Amino acid sequence: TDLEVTHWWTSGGEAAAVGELAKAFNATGNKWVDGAIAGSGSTARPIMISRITGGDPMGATQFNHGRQAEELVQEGLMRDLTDVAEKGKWKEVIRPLSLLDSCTIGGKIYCAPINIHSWQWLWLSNEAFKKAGVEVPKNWNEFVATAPALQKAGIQPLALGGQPWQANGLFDTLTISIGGKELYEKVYKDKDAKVAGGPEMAKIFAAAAQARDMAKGSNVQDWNQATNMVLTGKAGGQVMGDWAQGEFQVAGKKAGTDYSCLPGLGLNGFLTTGGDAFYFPLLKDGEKSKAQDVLAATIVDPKTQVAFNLKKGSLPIRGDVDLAAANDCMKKGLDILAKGNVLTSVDQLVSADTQKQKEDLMSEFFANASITPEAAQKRFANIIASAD
Amino acid sequence: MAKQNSVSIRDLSLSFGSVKVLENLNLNIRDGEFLVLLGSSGCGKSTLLNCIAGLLEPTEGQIFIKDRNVTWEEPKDRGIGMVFQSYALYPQMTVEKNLSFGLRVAGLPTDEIARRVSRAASILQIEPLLKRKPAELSGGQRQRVAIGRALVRDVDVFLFDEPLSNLDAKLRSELRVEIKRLHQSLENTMIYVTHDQIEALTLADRIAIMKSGVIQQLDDPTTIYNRPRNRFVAGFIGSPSMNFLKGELAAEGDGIVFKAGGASFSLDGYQVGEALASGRRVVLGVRPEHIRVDGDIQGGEAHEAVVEIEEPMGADNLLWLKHAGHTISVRVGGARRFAVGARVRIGFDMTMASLFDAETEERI
Amino acid sequence: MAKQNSVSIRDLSLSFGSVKVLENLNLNIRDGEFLVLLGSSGCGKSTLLNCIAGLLEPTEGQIFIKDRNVTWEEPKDRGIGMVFQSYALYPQMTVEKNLSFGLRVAGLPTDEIARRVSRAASILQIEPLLKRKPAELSGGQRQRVAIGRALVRDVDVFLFDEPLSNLDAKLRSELRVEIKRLHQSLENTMIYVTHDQIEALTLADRIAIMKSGVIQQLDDPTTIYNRPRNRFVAGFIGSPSMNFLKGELAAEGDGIVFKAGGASFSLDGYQVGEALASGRRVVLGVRPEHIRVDGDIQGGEAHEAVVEIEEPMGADNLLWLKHAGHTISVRVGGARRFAVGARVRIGFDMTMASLFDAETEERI
Amino acid sequence: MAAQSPSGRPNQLFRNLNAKIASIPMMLVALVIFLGGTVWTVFYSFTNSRLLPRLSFVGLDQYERLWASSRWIISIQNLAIYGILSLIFSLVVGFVLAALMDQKIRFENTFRTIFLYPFALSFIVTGLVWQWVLNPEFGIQSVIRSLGWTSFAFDPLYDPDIVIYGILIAALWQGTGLVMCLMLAGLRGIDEDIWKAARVDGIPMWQTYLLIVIPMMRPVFITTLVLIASGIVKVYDLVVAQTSGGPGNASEVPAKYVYDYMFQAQNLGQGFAASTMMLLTVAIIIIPWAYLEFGGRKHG
Amino acid sequence: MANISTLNTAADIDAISSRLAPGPSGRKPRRVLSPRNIMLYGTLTIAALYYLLPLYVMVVTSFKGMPEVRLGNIFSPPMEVTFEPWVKAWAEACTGLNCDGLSRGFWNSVRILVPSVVVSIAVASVSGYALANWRFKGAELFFSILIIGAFIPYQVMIYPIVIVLREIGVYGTLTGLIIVHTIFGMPILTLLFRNYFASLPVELFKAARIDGAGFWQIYFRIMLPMSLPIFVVAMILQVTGIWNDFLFGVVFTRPEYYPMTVQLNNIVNSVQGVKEYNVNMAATLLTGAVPLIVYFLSGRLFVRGIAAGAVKG
Ligand SMILES: Nc1ncnc2c1ncn2[C@@H]1O[C@H](COP(=O)(O)OP(=O)(O)OP(=O)(O)O)[C@@H](O)[C@H]1O
Ligand SMILES: Nc1ncnc2c1ncn2[C@@H]1O[C@H](COP(=O)(O)OP(=O)(O)OP(=O)(O)O)[C@@H](O)[C@H]1O
Ligand SMILES: [Mg+2]
Ligand SMILES: [Mg+2]
Repeated sequence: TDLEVTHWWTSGGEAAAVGELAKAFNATGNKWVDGAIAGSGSTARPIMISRITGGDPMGATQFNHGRQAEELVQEGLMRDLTDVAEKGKWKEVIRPLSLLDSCTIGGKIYCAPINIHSWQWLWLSNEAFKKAGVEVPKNWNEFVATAPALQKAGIQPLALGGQPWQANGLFDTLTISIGGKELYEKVYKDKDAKVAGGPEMAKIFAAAAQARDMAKGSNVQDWNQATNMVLTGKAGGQVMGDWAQGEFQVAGKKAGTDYSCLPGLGLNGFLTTGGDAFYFPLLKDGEKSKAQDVLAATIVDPKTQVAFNLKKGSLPIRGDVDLAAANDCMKKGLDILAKGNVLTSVDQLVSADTQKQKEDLMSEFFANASITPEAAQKRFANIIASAD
Repeated sequence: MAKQNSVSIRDLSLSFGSVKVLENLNLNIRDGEFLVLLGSSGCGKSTLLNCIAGLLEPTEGQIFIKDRNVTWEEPKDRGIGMVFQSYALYPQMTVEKNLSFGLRVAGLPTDEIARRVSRAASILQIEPLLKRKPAELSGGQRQRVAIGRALVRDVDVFLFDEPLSNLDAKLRSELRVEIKRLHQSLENTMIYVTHDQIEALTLADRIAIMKSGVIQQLDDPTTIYNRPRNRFVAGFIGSPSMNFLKGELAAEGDGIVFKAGGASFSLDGYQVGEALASGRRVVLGVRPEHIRVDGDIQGGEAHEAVVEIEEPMGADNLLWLKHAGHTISVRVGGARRFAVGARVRIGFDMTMASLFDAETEERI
Repeated sequence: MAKQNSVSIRDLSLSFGSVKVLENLNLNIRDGEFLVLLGSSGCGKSTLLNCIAGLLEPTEGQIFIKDRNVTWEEPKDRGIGMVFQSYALYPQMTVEKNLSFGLRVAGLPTDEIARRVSRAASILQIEPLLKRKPAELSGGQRQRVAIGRALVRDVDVFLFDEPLSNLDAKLRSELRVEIKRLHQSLENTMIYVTHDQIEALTLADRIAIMKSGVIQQLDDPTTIYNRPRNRFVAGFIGSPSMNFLKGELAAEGDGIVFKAGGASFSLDGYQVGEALASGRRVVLGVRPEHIRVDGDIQGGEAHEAVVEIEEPMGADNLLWLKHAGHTISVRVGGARRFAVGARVRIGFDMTMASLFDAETEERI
Repeated sequence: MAAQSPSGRPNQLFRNLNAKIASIPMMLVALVIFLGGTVWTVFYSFTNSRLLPRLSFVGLDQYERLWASSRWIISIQNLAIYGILSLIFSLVVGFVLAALMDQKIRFENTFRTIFLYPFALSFIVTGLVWQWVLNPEFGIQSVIRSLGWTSFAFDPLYDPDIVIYGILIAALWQGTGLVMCLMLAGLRGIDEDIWKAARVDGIPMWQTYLLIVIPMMRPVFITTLVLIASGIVKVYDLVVAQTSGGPGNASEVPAKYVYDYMFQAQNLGQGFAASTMMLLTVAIIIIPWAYLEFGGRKHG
Repeated sequence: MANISTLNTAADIDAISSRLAPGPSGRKPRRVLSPRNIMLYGTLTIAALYYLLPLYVMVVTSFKGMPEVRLGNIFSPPMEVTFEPWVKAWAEACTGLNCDGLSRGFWNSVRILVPSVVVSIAVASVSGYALANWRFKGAELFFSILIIGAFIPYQVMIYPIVIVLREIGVYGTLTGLIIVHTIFGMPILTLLFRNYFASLPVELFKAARIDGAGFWQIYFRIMLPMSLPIFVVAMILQVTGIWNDFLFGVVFTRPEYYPMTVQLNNIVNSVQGVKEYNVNMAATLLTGAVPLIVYFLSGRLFVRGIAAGAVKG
């Protein structure tokens, strides 16, 4: 049966990963009809939501982990996958289990998680540091210290794309890696506006201001263009999720020799578990519904998990798969995961609305050097105060 | 109701929004009559015609055509044909198509259509033009096609809305004659709108003179010309305009005379409608051709005047004279010439003059 | 060069691309003269006027104004003022601004501007209108403002391009008189383009009749009317048109007579330009007012005719008669009425007739 | 038959029935889509609808938040700057080009086509091309620097202070051709005699244009204004394609705010509040104009 | 002959015997390089350069290879002309798993374009005709609403339209998309048609009514044949609008109908490392080709139609 699947995975590594998924699904005798929408989730999501609410849903669609599809489920537009989950013993194999929590609404499971993405990575270009004649830094603080040397060598210290979500991600990463788990949970989980406006958070904003100076002059829009700057040694480093890994891989670069990766910015070992999941709109056609179940099972299947995540550069959602083929960076991530040093991602803790407001703030802050960290923090505290 | 009425309009009113264009208008047009609606621009002539045609809905009142109440009927069902000022030929169709369009729309059989078209074409002598498009015709030919379009419809009433006013003077006078001929041979009722008085005078059996939506006088051309009902009609008809002298009636001798600017004019020969009271303020109207100059004066009194301007017009010669403060226009034969500044003597032909009340402006 | 020439045009040619509109045209206009350019539509009247004004560049030839060669000068430096058919008033300016705009641009002192504007306004009697905008004026008032705009410029030569043709008949005849008065008081040279022969006849000192870019006859109105140079001029002037009878000359008795359709007409009284040869094919032209009917016939021969159509025109009555296969129009007094179909006798006034060669169409 | 009463008047509803039937699509679009959609939008702007419209009213909360948002304020400011400048420049550039084209020039067709062709391209394409031409690394700046002026700086799209002008450059490139065409058509509609009268009066060319011709072209200016203004309010694609609202939020516009909050932030209520504000602005500008244009002369 | 017939009075003969006097005669000589011409053509040429520059850059870049693009100078002509970017853009560029470039979207665009243009113009022209010639109570009110509708940002209307289309069951179909294009083309097109039909002589309409033609007969047999210019304008506006549309194409249809612009967006936005500017430019040119061709073929009619339809307000 033909099943149309919409997603926004269009960059090199992403597309390769989708290819694996499609291959696995086609192997079950069904047909994957690709509905890629380029331009990241912010372009694609409105289209997906319109189609689902408009009564012409696709067979399956990607969303991020979190609350993006909550209301669609509540409206009864999504297919209940509990049966598939039980058959596949998802509750037992999926790790961390919090991933499944965000798929669970009213005790029923509505989505199939496919990968884990963590934001807290610092990607460094070994070549760039060699050119600048400094050691490749071991953590964020060292990285900040090398900035003048890089600049002198005509190298952009920090690459940062212009899209708002990148600035926002950088900030969240700084919060976790510099501020630590407690601060992170107080601010985002408990939504404690006092903490958000407090001195702990002020440090984060100071760091963000530093990052702002380092990122000044990276005139690119897309994240992978920023990654490309690191890849070609035009920039020293980039804070970006583990999906950046895929770009290095496609370019044939070797972790450790060509580039370095520092999870948790090399400061502490916490990763958030965001990522992607597939949702299956309720369809009238029985045949298609069956195909949806098959796809859901395929997604969680260990073989698919391995093939997909290797290409994508993300981490698998189950602990029982063997990722011998994984490279150094992924292994570092798997280690942290195994240690259980995971945090729920901001996406899951706050609503898209709050995220958007944060994004607006951060993109303004990072683009405009005239906004003081103090002023930004005050606005941040306001957002947290009204967050939901 | 008199059976001979072809078109009959009862208490017709029409307003555009708050502007009343026609008000309580009544008009009966006899079968086979050629009626001309004459009036200055904007007086509501076209509006009235459009009401008769069914292209505008009256606000109130009724319209009868051939004794049938057609107030609410579609234009095509009224038995009328209409010819427009701008011809309104369908530019993309040949003359033949233009003529037959209405018939084809009505679904007439082909041979009947062909018969009617060829009859109309022969009446109007446009057979050689049948295959041409309107753009390839001259103004006069276009006008003929436009008439033909009404002709093929075999209607009882023809409506013309200033059909000649886009043409030049020469063509206008030729087509005028043709329309007159057409009417004589077809004997249909024709209602003809114009603001050209020559057209009105030459074509009409009766003329209806309109002013701001009201019919001022409805009469045959001679009566209208010679015995205008009021000062508006008198001034509107005739070119150059009738001369008006303001003054008052005075008793002189055993009769009543007209006094203006020091001069007094005997009213001998004037056909009085009502009794003339001395002291009444009146206006005397005399047409330029009813003033005799010098040698032409046939008895009666004569007044002196000075030639101010001379306008030779070929067949005639128009003089503008100064007389006791008034400027008076006089028409003399084309062969008689006068020098500007010359003194002449003039005499009024009172049998052809008109007297109006100064207040009501109605004819006395 | 004769000093009295105000405007003088030498060997003027003008083509639009390959279309020759004017060809080798020569024309001298005397100081203070009122010259009318008369011709049918598209004959090049406006083109000629625009050349004089400097709005079109001639392809060849020269133009002199007041004996100054202005062929290459800007319009504003030629000492001309121009009045357009469509008035061409600046719609967003008041009348006063319209009049003074050109002067202000030229940088005249304010009091001089005020003086000229008020003089023009008083000549044209538009003082009460000075604060209005063109949209708030009637057609005649607009025309006056347009004339005023030329007037304030204190120019030697006035050019008028069909200034009255957008107006209705009544207004036209009024303004005609005013323009004539204006000319009499200003004594400027005026060149006036029209296709209305009444305007031409009444206004002109001399008329230039044009046809396809060529001047056919240049003469004073009476000569043009009574002694047209060729058949085109004869037919173009006069309304209704001159009656033309095709026939030939024949010897009869001791004189030459004109024979057409079986009837023969004596040529007594005709002023012959050249010798008349018997057998020559000619066209006889007689104007409608030079044909006498019934009682008016003063001796001479009479022919019988049938009344076909009668057109009463108020002051006159126009008869269309059938005579020996020709249709002949005759103008009689407005008071004389004839029944259609009646038989009448007619006589031609040969002193006023014209004879044209059938081939060259030139006057004999 | 004189007694036949005027009650023979047929039902007004059925007069010109075909015309009414044929107008149904127009009426439906006007009523259901534009009016209905507007009412619906305004209605839900008082709720706290998230991903899907919900009837939980929160009063004016969404509006308070809207006007407290710095991004919205910047959007409004940007729209004002962009709107006023693009109005002025479109009209001025369009008119000047049209006036030049009206001088009986040679190659008129060629020039006209050159000025008009960008109008055939979408805003996406326009944004893309200009993003590239204005890119400091590849575009004009780098070319001029490579010619020797190494300090030359022209990177409007990466400078928050002038980014909106960078967008304006592209917008004008795309839209002035159409304005030029409209103006040209208007100029050609001016009575030939007016030009002649002005020449005879000795009025210089520029004064003729400024004081006589432009005031006469009022209808053209109005049509043009409607076209440009409706485009200005809707500007979205161009910004997305050129800068995505960046750097930071320096080039945000209201339409983008609406879109982002409706779909990305999944806060329909906020998006609707913003669109209501936009509609309100439009209404304030348009309704008096529409009244003058269509109400004033009913039977045009 | 002309001269002879003007010879009348003695004075005339005097003047003519002297013939042409010395001094200016005929056409005023003009230098080709007069200041006026330099200003005029100079300004026009500079303006033309501004308008042509982006097109030049697009064309030039699309024929360069990537290495050359990286070299930096976007204005230099290609040293080595390559058609590879064009081939890639047309047939090879990937989005997600589909690597058939724009070619797939092209036919979708055509499939969307033709019916949408036809239907939207048909509906708008009939509405404009009804408004101009068959005025009935309230018509102007609807029209005013429609004109105000022209100012509503599309984004605002997406949700209500999704709901409406869902309710009538055409969401996601080609029909639905055609309806959407018709709706959004309605205000401006109706305005154009209304103004145009209103500028035709009313008497034609009256004559046709007297001839007994009804609403549709007048429309098809009288009005349509006279309206070529305005139809050309409407067609150009709609062809550009619909062909260039991205939002509706993607929101209101499903992938098998995605128009070319969606592919363009995908190609342009799914960058792998360095943006392949040459491919992007080729794709851009390919996408813009149809409206551009329509323009170049009908530019003259466009101006005529604008003059007829838009200007007489
Ligand atoms: N559709 C309309 N709406 C409002 N007023 C109108 C309309 N049509 C005509 N009028 C007004 O009605 C009056 C009469 O108009 P109508 O066209 O009947 O005049 P007319 O006598 O035919 O004039 P003309 O000789 O200029 O054709 C005029 O004052 C005109 O302004
Ligand atoms: N700009 C032009 N290009 C080409 N031909 C022209 C142009 N202007 C006028 N003509 C032609 O020159 C001829 C004379 O035109 P002109 O305007 O002088 O006529 P006219 O005598 O003034 O006519 P009317 O009485 O209609 O105003 C016409 O045949 C016209 O078609
Ligand atoms: Mg009328
Ligand atoms: Mg002319």
